[in-house]
Amino acid sequence: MIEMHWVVIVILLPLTGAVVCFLWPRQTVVSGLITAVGLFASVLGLTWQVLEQGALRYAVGGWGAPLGIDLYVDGLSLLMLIVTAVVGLAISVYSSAYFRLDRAKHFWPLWLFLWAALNALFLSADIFNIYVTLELMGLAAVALVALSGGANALTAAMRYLLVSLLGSLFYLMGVALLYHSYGSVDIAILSQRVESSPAVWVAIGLMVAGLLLKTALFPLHFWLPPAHSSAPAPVSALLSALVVKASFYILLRLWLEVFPLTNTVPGQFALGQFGLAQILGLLGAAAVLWGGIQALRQTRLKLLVAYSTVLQIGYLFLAFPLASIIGWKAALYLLLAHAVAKTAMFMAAGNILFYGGHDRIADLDRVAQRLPLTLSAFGLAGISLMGLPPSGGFIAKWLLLEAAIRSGQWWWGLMLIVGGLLTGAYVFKVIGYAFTRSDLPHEPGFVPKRMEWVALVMALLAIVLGLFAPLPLALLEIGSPFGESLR
Amino acid sequence: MNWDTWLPLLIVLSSLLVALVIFVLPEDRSKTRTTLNLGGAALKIVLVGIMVWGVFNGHHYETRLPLLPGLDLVLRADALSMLFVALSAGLWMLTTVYAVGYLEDSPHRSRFFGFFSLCVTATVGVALAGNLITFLLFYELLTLATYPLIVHRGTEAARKAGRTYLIYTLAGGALLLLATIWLYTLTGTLEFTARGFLSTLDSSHHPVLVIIFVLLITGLGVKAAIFPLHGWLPQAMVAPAPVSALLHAVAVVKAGAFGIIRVVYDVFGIEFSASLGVTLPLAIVAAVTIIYASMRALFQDDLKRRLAFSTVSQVSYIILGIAIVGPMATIGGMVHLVHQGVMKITLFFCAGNLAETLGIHKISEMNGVGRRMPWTMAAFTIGAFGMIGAPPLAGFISKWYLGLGALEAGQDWVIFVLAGSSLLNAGYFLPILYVSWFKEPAGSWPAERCFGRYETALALLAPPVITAILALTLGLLASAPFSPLEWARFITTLEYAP
Amino acid sequence: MNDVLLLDFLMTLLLLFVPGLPLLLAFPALHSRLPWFRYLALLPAVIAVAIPEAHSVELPWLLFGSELGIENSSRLLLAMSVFLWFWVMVLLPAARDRSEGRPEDKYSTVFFLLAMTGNFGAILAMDLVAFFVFSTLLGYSFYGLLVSGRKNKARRAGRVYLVLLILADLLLFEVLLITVLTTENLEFAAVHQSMAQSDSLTLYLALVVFAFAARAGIWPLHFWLPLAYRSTRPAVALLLGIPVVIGLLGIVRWLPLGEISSPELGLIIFGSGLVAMLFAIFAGLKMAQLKMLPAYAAILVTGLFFTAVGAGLADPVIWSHYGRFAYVFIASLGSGLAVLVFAISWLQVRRDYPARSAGYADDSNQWVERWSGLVVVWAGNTGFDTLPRWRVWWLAKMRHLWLLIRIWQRQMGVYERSLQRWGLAITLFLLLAITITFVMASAGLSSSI
Amino acid sequence: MSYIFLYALVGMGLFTLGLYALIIHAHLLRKILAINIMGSGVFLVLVALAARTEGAAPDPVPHAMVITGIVVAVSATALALALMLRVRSETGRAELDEEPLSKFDD
Repeated sequence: MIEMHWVVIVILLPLTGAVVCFLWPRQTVVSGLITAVGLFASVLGLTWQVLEQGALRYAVGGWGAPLGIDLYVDGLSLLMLIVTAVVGLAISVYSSAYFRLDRAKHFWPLWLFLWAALNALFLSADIFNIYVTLELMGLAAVALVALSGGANALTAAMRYLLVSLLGSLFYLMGVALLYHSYGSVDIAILSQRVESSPAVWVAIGLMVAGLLLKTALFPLHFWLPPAHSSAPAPVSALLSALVVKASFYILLRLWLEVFPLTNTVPGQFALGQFGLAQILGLLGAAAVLWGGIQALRQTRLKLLVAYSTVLQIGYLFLAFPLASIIGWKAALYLLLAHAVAKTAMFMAAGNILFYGGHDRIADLDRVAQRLPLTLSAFGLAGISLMGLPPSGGFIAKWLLLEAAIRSGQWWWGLMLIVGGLLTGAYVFKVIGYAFTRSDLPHEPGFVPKRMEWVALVMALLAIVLGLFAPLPLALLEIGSPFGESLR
Repeated sequence: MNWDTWLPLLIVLSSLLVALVIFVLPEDRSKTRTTLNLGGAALKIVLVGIMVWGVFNGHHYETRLPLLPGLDLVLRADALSMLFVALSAGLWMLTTVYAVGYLEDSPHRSRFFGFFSLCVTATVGVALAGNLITFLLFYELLTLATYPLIVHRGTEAARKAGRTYLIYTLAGGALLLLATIWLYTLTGTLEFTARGFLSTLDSSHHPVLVIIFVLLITGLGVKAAIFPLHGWLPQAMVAPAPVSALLHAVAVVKAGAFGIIRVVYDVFGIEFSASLGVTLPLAIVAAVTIIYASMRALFQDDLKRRLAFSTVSQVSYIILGIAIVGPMATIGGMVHLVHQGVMKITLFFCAGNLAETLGIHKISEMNGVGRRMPWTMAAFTIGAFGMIGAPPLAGFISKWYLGLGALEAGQDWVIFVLAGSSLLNAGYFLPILYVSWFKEPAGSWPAERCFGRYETALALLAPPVITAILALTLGLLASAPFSPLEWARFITTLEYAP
Repeated sequence: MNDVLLLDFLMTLLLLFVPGLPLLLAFPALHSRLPWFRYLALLPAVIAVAIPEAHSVELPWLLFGSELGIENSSRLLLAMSVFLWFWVMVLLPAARDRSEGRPEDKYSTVFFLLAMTGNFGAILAMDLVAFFVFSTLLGYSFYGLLVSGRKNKARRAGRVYLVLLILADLLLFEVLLITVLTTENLEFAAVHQSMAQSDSLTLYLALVVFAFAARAGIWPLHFWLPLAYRSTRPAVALLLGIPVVIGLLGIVRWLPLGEISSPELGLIIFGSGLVAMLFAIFAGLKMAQLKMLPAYAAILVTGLFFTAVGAGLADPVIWSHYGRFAYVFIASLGSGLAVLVFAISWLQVRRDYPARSAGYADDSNQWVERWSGLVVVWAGNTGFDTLPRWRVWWLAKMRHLWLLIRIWQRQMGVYERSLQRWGLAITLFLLLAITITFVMASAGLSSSI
Repeated sequence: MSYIFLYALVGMGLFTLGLYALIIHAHLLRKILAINIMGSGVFLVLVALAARTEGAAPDPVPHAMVITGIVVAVSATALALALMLRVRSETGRAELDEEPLSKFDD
């Protein structure tokens, strides 16, 4: 049997695709779509491979660490790859109808480039590679935000770029300190060598700060709403669904494998990490509140959805103080569910904008009647975001609550419930307006059916995730990224 | 394929698939839609019939699908669930007929009927849920499926009502979720078990269990419209009549009440609940609800609002029956689950007929309406007398067992609550009957429409007449085999057996 | 053997039809298509009265399991009711034509038939629940009868009656609950036995007496009775005896009279009966309208009945002396009240006639016409609308018999003039005579035993 | 050791200085310059800390990293400059809007 190097293919394929799209702008949509489908299939292949063989380690070109590049797949990174593939495919299909050719020829290369960066990031086995891919991802994302032109989009992109660079530099500084202390950037090696020392703590502080900035955790979220709301709809979707998740993934990876000082040295530094976790949890809680309230206050649909992302990111950080396998799984399931649902939601918002030419919530004007598919997509995605059953969001919320109560820290669970209610409030604020006639009826535009259906399919996927939870949860176990002793 | 394993799922699917197909059906295919609706309803009734027979003969129906590691989605048919499933299936059929007649030529029927079927799916799911998480799942689905029905008209008032409804129910659902997970972390199981699964827990957990009980009841009480959580219900009256009928008679409030039954009997166990000391406060809350809502009903001029407050009051009968610990009261509460459903749906159908045919919404407009619409008002009269608890109607049977249960359990004060409630019921129903039968008509009706041969469209007239006859029959033939009363007795023997 | 079974079956069917047929016919859809439906509704009851056979039928599926039965005492009451209903049915206007009939008449027919069902059913009921159900049906449909007239006063009477009815129903409901807790079997005989030993006997007695007193319009819960008599239509006034009768029947059936002794309660009831009689006499003397006479007569007689019940409660021995006549008493009360109503309405028509029907009087001086006119007016008053058409026919056919009629009329005239003059005195005397015979009979019996 | 440490400290200083400038200055060009100074600081630290044991040859890996980092920084700067020009042509000034959410183009 010929062993396929899926691990490399999932990085190289989008890169190649990007180049092809860039070189032949006339065929850009077709080649982009073909790449997306191929990439999806490759990730499936990789999944199959990992399911067969367990966690994989792959030395690119056979050089190996420290000078070569190592790639590593376990359940965690595989899940991220799958999320990216699924969301990426949907975004590709959506974009094929969304952009006119003059935009499309810019969009596709950048998007495929971003995809490659994401895949590489999830597969990286060392923290310096992660820095590089993080930067690549950031640059591509900034360019995509700037794509729609206009003052708002450009300033938002500019701000995003500065923030992104700043975050990366913080991270890089942390990498430098870690390398100085332990002479390696390989995650696996670091996880064995790291011990508590002031230098490590400074490194942790810098890296966490940088990553939080990129993940847009409250109060470092200021750049996110303008960037996500002024970008074109598919770009907003991929920013919310994937890009912020990438930095969260890095943080999680480091937290689980490079930072776990709790296990090695009980005592003062364990307390230190506990404290940090509590701070992260608190920030997460604040993000939930702030994001929810801000979302409720918005009068623009896309801004509302963007603040919803701020809220959902807050959820993710509630898992840190719980520090249990269920908690991590919950966070990742939430990440998965949110990625899918938020994609659907941004797509729906995009459809509405496409249709009405504006996204003022108060003037939605009978969208429920006119764009039933889109509104269904919005509603179903909203259900998942609210965490109502049956949906992926519900499963995540359930697990997170369970973890909270099991660890005796039920107050985090309370935040979850408050967040769910706030989400319910702003989702139904939109849906409520969708039923009524607006004061300013407007000339409807034409929405391609493809865009409506993709949104609906993604929303349905978010719901279906609530019925097939055991599968992804089992997938996460591969390579036991969360360790064994924590339970 | 094993029949016993799939029957519960089939029952749920029989309306879910209908809902999904209807959603994608074009608006003008009304024949297909009606056929689908009625076909689904008929199929469900047949399946439920088979199941009732099977459960009675000791069959065990259970569908189990993995939902989370260690937690399954369980649909199970036990005696209690059959009571509710049969009610939902039967009344769905009638309400569908009614809704088809009611919404003839109105816009967005695909959406309406889709959510309508979804609503029934959720209700049946609630009924068949074999553990708390499955229950929760369908319970929340019910919330979501009813929202578009409430705001269906798309007016500002409808939107406001929908918002209120959501605020209440989503908050309630959140509490329910919290309590459910808490329970799960304590016990590691959520399966409904006759006589509960908590009594074996260490007594140090008891204070926590009391908190969980309160959370669960509060969460469920929102839908069951227990005072002071009833505020959404009168507002939700802006919905079209079939929705009010289904919502108030079967789906939403009953799901709440049914959930409370489940929690008290199959999660905590009635004896264990009593030993925790939580049943008496529950009974008091129910009693307060009964009296308070009746008093509010007295002063409503809007017919549907009056009926809504009446619902608030009547549903608490069920809860009262549960909270009075004792087999007789249990029978009373459970049988009222069905009886109230049948009677209240009659009343709402009639109110809908008045609104649709004559444009009557207020009681002050009802003078002499009995002459114009004798059949409708006759059905209304039966329903109203049933609510008062006049013999030999269905309401009498429930009240009878509630009273007996109260005396049996030594809780004599309940008798006064029942008597007071009957008086108040008479106080707000009899004037309606009086003006509609004996007063002179005011001249012209607010908005009269002509439907040809009968006083109104046949599809609107038949359902209330049928349910009214049913309300009479359920009382008269209460002791016949397979009557709700006999079935409630059957359940009670399971819950109280030594 | 087969014959016995068949007979049994037929009797069962008959018993079911006695209340069942009026109930069925109460549906407008059924009776609007049937000629003579009012008499048809009475038919099973007539047959049941005619067959001198005691029979009972168990209906386990009905409510909590009920029993209907007929024996001699209930046959007597049934006969009285049938008699009353027959007259009512004769007087009821034919409301078959839907376009012509006023809606009140349509309702009246329904309420009449429902009240009939309640009446017959309560008489036949052999257990507490069935009695309760049927008497409640009677009560509510009677309310319907009272308010379905257009008069405001009648409606007020109806409202008062309704309030009392609901109160009584609530109390009886509690009574039922108390009873069920004591005994599973709700047949009268079984209830008597078990309640006699029960702890809650006094409560039971008090509630039953109070509830039925409210239903029967016994002083001091009598307010609705004079109001009703004064204002309601004659056809309904004829029936006003029915709820009174069923109320008294309820007391006799529900109380374990003769099996228990409850001196205090007995004394109270006895006393209230006495006061009721006094009240009736004084109020009756003061009253302004002849029409209200039956009301006070009823209060008087029920007061008498209460004294008897009170005495019986206080000492079971006393009850055993006259207890068996209770049914006779009740039956005679019902028919007596009806006769009274008849008589009074006749008197009133007679008095009002010249003023009210000048047309008829000018028409001709002939006695025939005058008298037939009187009949027509009276009948019209009582609700028999079809008579004017018949009058023409009557005149044509009957003119050659006028001599005969004239003799009859002269005799009637004499009778009527004396009635007019002595009306009040005579009726009071009649009633007193009834009661005195009753008391004497029981006293004589007691001395003979 | 100490002079290496000095380099590292200087790198840290540059990093902090850059951060300060980034926050303080409104003009985008200054911000971009500040970012670049921060980057240089990090690179300086990396290079300095490559000498981990005294006397021995410095570790080459950080140097490789620095080269990679410089490539990334150059491309980032290019993008930033291009964006800045676009912003300037759209809004008329090379500054970030203080109230970015108030105005909106559809």
